[in-house]
Amino acid sequence: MYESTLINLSLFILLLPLLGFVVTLLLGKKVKSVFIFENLIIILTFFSSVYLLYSKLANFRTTKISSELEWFGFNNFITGTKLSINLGFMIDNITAIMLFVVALISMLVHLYSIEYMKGDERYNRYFAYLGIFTFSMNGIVLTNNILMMYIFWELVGLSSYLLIGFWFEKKTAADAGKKAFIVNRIGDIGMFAGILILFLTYQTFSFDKIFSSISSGVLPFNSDFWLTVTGILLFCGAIGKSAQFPLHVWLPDAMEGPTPVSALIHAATMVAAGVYLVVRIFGLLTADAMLFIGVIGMISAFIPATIALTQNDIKKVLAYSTVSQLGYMIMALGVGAYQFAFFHLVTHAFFKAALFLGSGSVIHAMHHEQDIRKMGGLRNKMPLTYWTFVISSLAISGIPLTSGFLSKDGIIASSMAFANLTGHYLFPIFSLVVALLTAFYMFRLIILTFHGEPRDIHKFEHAHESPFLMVMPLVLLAGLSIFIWYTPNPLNSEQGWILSKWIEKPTVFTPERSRFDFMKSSSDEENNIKQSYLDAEVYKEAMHSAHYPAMILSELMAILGILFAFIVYQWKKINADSIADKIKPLYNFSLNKWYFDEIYNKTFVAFTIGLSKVLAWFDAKIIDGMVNGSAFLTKHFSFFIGNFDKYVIDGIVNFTAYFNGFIGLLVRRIQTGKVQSYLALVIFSLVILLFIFK
Amino acid sequence: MNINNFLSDIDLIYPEIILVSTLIVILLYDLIFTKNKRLLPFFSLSGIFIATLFTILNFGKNEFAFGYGSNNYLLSIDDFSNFFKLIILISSFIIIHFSILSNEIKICIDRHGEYYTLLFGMMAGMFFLVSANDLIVIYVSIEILSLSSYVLAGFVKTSLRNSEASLKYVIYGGVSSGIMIFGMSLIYGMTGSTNLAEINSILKVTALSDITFLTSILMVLAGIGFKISIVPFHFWTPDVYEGAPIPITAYLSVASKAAGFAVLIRFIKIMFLSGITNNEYWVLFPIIDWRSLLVIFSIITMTLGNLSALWQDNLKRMLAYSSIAHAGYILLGLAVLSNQGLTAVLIYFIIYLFMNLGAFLVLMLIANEINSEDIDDYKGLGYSLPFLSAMLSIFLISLVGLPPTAGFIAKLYLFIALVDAKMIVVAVIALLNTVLSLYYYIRVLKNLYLSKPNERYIKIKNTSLSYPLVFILGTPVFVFGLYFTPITDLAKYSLKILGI
Amino acid sequence: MTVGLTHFLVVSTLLFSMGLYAIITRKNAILVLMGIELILNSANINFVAFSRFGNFGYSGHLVALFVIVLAAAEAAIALAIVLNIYKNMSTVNVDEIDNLRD
Amino acid sequence: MINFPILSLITFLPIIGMMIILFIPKRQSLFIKSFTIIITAIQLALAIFLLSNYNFSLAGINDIKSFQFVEKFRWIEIDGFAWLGKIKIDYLLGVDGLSVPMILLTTIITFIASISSWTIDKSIKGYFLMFLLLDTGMIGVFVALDFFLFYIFWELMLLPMYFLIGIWGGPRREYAAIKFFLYTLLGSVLILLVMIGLYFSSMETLADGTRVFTFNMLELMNPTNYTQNGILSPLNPANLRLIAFIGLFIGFAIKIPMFPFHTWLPDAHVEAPTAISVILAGVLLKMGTYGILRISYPIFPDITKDLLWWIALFGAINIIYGALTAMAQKDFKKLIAYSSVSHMGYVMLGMAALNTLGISGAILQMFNHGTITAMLFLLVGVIYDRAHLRDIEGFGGLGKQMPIYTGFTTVAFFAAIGLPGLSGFISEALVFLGGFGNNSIRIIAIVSTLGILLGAGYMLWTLQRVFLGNLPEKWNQLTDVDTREYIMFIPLVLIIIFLGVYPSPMLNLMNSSVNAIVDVVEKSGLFLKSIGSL
Repeated sequence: MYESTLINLSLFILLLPLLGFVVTLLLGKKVKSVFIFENLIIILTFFSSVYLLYSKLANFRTTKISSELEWFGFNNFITGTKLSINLGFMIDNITAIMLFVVALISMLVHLYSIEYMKGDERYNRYFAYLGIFTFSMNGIVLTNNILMMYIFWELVGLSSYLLIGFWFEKKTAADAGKKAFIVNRIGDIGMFAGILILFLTYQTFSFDKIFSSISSGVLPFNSDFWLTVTGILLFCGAIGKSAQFPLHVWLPDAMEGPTPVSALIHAATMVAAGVYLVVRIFGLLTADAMLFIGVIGMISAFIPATIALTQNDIKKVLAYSTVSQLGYMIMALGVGAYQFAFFHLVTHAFFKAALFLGSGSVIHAMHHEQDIRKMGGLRNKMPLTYWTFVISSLAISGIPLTSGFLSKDGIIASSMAFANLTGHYLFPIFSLVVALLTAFYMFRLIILTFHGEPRDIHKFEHAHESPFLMVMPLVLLAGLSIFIWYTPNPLNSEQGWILSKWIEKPTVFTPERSRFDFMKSSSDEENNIKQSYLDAEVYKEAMHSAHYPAMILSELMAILGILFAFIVYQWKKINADSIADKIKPLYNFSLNKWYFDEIYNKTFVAFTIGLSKVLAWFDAKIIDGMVNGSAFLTKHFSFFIGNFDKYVIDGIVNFTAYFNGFIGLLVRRIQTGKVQSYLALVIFSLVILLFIFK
Repeated sequence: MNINNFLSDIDLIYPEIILVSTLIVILLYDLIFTKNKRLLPFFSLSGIFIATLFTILNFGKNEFAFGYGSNNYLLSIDDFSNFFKLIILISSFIIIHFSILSNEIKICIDRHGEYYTLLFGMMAGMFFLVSANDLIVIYVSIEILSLSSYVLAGFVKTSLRNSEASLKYVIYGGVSSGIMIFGMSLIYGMTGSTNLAEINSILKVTALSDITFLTSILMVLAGIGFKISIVPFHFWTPDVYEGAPIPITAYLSVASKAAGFAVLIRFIKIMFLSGITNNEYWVLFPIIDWRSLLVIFSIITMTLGNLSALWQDNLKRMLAYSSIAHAGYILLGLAVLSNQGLTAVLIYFIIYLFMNLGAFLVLMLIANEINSEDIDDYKGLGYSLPFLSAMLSIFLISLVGLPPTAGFIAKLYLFIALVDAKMIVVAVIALLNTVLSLYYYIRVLKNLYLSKPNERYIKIKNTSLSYPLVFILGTPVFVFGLYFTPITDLAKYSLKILGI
Repeated sequence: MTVGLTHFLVVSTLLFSMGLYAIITRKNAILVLMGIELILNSANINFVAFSRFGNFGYSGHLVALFVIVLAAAEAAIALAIVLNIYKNMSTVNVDEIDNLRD
Repeated sequence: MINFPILSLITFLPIIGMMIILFIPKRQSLFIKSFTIIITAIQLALAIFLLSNYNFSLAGINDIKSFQFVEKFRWIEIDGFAWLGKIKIDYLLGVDGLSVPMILLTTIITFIASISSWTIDKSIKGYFLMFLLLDTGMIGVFVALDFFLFYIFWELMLLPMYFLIGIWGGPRREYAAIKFFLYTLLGSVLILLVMIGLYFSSMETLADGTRVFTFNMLELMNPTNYTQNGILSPLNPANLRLIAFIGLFIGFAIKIPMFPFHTWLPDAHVEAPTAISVILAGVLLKMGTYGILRISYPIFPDITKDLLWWIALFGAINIIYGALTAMAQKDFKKLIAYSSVSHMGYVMLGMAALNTLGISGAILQMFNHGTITAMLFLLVGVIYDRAHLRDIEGFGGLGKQMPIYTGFTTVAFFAAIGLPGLSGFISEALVFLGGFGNNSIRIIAIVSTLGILLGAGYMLWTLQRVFLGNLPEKWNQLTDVDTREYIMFIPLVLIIIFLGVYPSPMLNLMNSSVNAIVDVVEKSGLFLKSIGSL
């Protein structure tokens, strides 16, 4: 086994889905069964990624493999230098794990979709789009440089656009696709600006080269401040892609896409790309940037959680929970819980995919009914769906023995440790509140959907358990939400192989002065700069002391939430509606998603559209009018084309009229046809000339 | 005065003699053979041909002719005058063909003798005018030219507009020449001489700059300005051009304008030149700010010409205004007051000759068929008369001054002269005028091609003479646009003006 | 009182002005033509007067002769044209002949 | 190596074709059409042949020795003017890394436009005569190295364009045509004036040692050639170089078209027939920026350096203003036209960066915009041919009715908004990298990134309004792309994808020349400033 084998393998993994896309798209019209090819491709991709993961962990667990080639370059003959823009791969354990996650969920969603999408008129095209998504996502995961990441970043945006708007006959779907793309672009502009700063400073896009330059003291514009700005700008990309506050508005709308797509793209993988991006650039984040990230993550965890409380669309609830969980991960990165953030990414990918696919199963059974108020009692009709859903919900609520517990608890513990170290106590408080809310709304969802009496008998009658291809992924993913895959000790994740062995500890390259205190390398460690702050004594101690309080508190919160959900919805001890009535303003605020869409529409969108209309008017009337309207030209246009008059009128009227009159006077009045007046004019002008030149 | 000198001077004016002889031959022929007029064009063409030969032979001689007093000469047969004679001869040659083709002229077949006689009268007048070196000669030849053209402008006696044109022309012309001769009388009074060169030497000694002298100069300029129709002496131009028969209009717009410019240049250069700088700029007596005067004249001329042309619906009248505008451009070349500007003027004339006559020729051929000069009647002609329309487009584009037509070269040299003289603002104004002029020229093209064709189908009956002629006029417009060495060579060669 | 150059010039200027006045104000084409003759003759007076008082020889006189001849020719042609106008339009009023105009 | 005058051939081949068509009777319309396509195909083949023999390492720009396929002979020579010495104008053609991409672009676009012209049904002969004449003008502009020759070709395009819009255009064609003509003429007279000014400011030393005034661009670029008193000579304390540069720049800017001189473009585009819109957007607009890079930059390096900020500013205004205005358009073609305004802004921004990345980006963007916009206009033409409607609001749901057409449109739209993997991305990214790399215009570059967002906004909105949603009843007869249209689209799509994935060949092609431009502007800029301050 050589490193180059892995590189070749990853190239294979990257390009395979692209092949699937091209073939499926081109042949889709003619060959009805081409989707099988795409599915085979994705299965092959999956097994390749398993092999890659295995080889990486088995043979090169501690090495980072990277390779790059020149994409295009600029020779400078004058200075004799060459500027290369490279494409390249970097495979560390995180890459390998992420690749595995993407390939696995992608494969499961492919298989699931065979049934779910059956009968769709653009069946093959759907699979083609899944193919290009997988390709682009793999690109994001595998890259070793920020530009290439940006490229694939945009490409996943494209595939997301295509898939959200897959049923484009529905206006809401088409709108949602557009919204997703544009909102993402807002974040991307920030990211692009960050990339510009990086390139300007380091003349390279490669993460490693940038990091080594930073650690050797080269900073953008030679200031820590600009390093912070760069970090935040890059993070803007993550804000867009991971639907963080304030750009989270696109994700709930994205639920207009087919449900498997929501599972794959808008829950498990693509939205997690933002987290992945922050993981990749973690080394250049200063303390200020991290704080910013943490705050954004915290807000993003909280707001959607409150919104999810009141939503009635099964997918919307899950969507808001996704945003909330992504907020968790982002916050985790902000507080330095690097490994937990990534861990949560992985576990969340599995259980959230399971939840979405489960909801898809329900929706499929209910004939595309998504309103949970019309469901209920499905527990018996769809047992497999139900149980997998429950397991995943337990996982997301952070109940022990689930994977969610491992990662989520770690995050809460880290935020406590962080609070202890730096004094930012809002992080643990909010993360606990969110844990409570999460548990509540997830079980509200389960109870309303599966428990109780069916509320729409007609649809209930026709409901049935989904076919094998749809259930199998559910079971698999729910299975992956059990702790056993990650650690032998269900209560302490840090002893598990994934955290202790697989996920590399982060290295921080920013100047000492701009780090948090606990991240500073102590003087006796100078010889060993490679050591991560995670291994620093001070941090270890803080983590240790936070471990149990965090676990207890978070469990308390989760159980409280679940309990409360049961009280309100299962046992109906408290009437949900009456609570809603009592806190009507708050309820409406939550139901209407904090009015984000309305505010954005009234401000930014309205402003842009309004401005564009004003400018178009300005262009047609003023600019055009002015340029034509060196006035009499305008008149003359009208002389040619009668209807141009309106421009004259609308344009710069007075001047035109005046000038026209003047010319008319000059031309028309002088050439009277009377020879004597001509002669009088000649003599008159001779006298004038005499006066001028005397 | 020595009779031998006189006889040797005769040698120099063979072209003039030929022209006058042809005139007489035509007159006699007309008197004798009252029925058969068909040979008249032939006589005319041969006369022109022979005169051309002699003119060409005169190139390079550069001699004064007909001296009197102490070293004063009436005529200067220099290359400058030969150049203009050539221009006049070529345009006359083409005008004869015009006349053969013109329906207007054709209908007065019994008066053809008169027509060609007067044409030669004009030619003779112009010939003397371009070599005139004396105020008297200038006056006399202008009158000869004018008197013939007055009659020709009203040649079709039954035509109302012919008559009106000729009346306006004669009154306007009479007053202009009257003012001019009054101005000349004042100059004579102040300098005691009518000879341009002698006046120059007098001005060198006595600085005359009082208002009387200025008045007299302006009066003479008014007379010459009438000939070349620069604003404000141009008022007759649109009316007469519109009224006169097309061949005469064309002739007036090219030949008579050329002659007028020749005499203007000579008047200014010979009378007022005090020296030439190293880079061949003229230094004139500071009687008046010559450059400002000429620049003002030319800018007003081209702007007013273009602006007025915008409003015209009659193509002939539009071309009249366009010719006013072109007079402005040409005058700008003179306003540079350098040999370079002069070259630009000469080049402009060669090209103007072809493009303007070409435009008038097509105008005439179409007018022959549709009996209208109205631009609106040209709608869709591009499809029924493709050749003529294409050629008309080329002539008009050349008049705008777009490459690769020769009109561009004309303008190019003009602007080269202007820029070299650092008259940038003037150049910009002139260029904007060019853009302006596009407007009305393109209107013709628009009607030819872009507008919906009229129902009627028009066909030119006899094309054996007209089409080749149009083609012959069109060829230089193209060739000189891409290869202009010959005309610049000719212009360069023709800079030689005899004088101080 | 001796008659000097000034007197001649005053006369000629008066003639010139009267000529112009006639040209601009008279409606009848014949009268306009007479105005032109006045101008030409004022120039003639100038030429002769300058020639006489400036001691310029006889060149001025010569010019005057030329002018007289040409004036005659011009008058002849102009009258013929006016006649033709009268035939066509039944009027010789200059200000009524304005069909050619913008 | 090529030992025949390939540049002349490629330039005048259409004229030859025109001569032949002139003698073909009108009724043979099929022959005329196919003959034109053959002519343009040969031209394309010649361009590819030229490319295959092109030496990538030679820079060109201001050194005649490093130009390739140079053809030079004395065109006009007049001796003996005392004040000018000798007047001489050369017939000088040559290509470098700046012009070869443009020649390639022109031949590709013309070829595709000639296929697109197949649907012309009114005075076919006249159309193709004008078409070929236009072709010669366009190629000529890109190969001429003598300013005079350049100007001739530049103006040569006006008239055919006027007729092509004016005769074969839409309802308001006359207005659009005259507007185009007037604007461009206004621009070109400014160019003419500067050209004459330059002529008197620079003297070339001939082989025999005599010094003559010159129109030769390369000699005009040589700062040691300036005369003492030339009006545009830096040696002359009262020189007008700044004004001349602005004049020249406006002359070119009208063609780009730069705000506020852009208003001819929407009208011309809306009225012009499809093929002509394609040429207009694909090639003609590039002449403005080409002219600036070829002439303004190397001849006025000192002024260029001073005004970079302004060029960038106008580029940014173009980007944002064009995008916003496009957003409000209801006419499909007008929208594309305004998007051109926006996209040409990137070219200007890249040029203003004046570094390798920026200028490479600008040239690449010229090429990419040429292909992408050509495709967009073809697409609009296709739908207009079928539906006779260009009102965006009038469509909807075409994605269902015309899936392949929608596919092509999506590719073009996403290329236009700079989706990675398609050509637009590379050039825009390079432009921004370059722009950001230049201290003075950094802020402007950052502000311009808004254009990426706005571009996505209006393009996707259009995509949605036309292709997504429900299909109105009346459009369920529309047919999808036919074979002829496939032939037009597929090459463009392939180019768009190829350059998006592997831009290296194109960048290598221009690399030396781009370096040379930067170097020339920097070095002679300094030199000129130093001699100016003496």
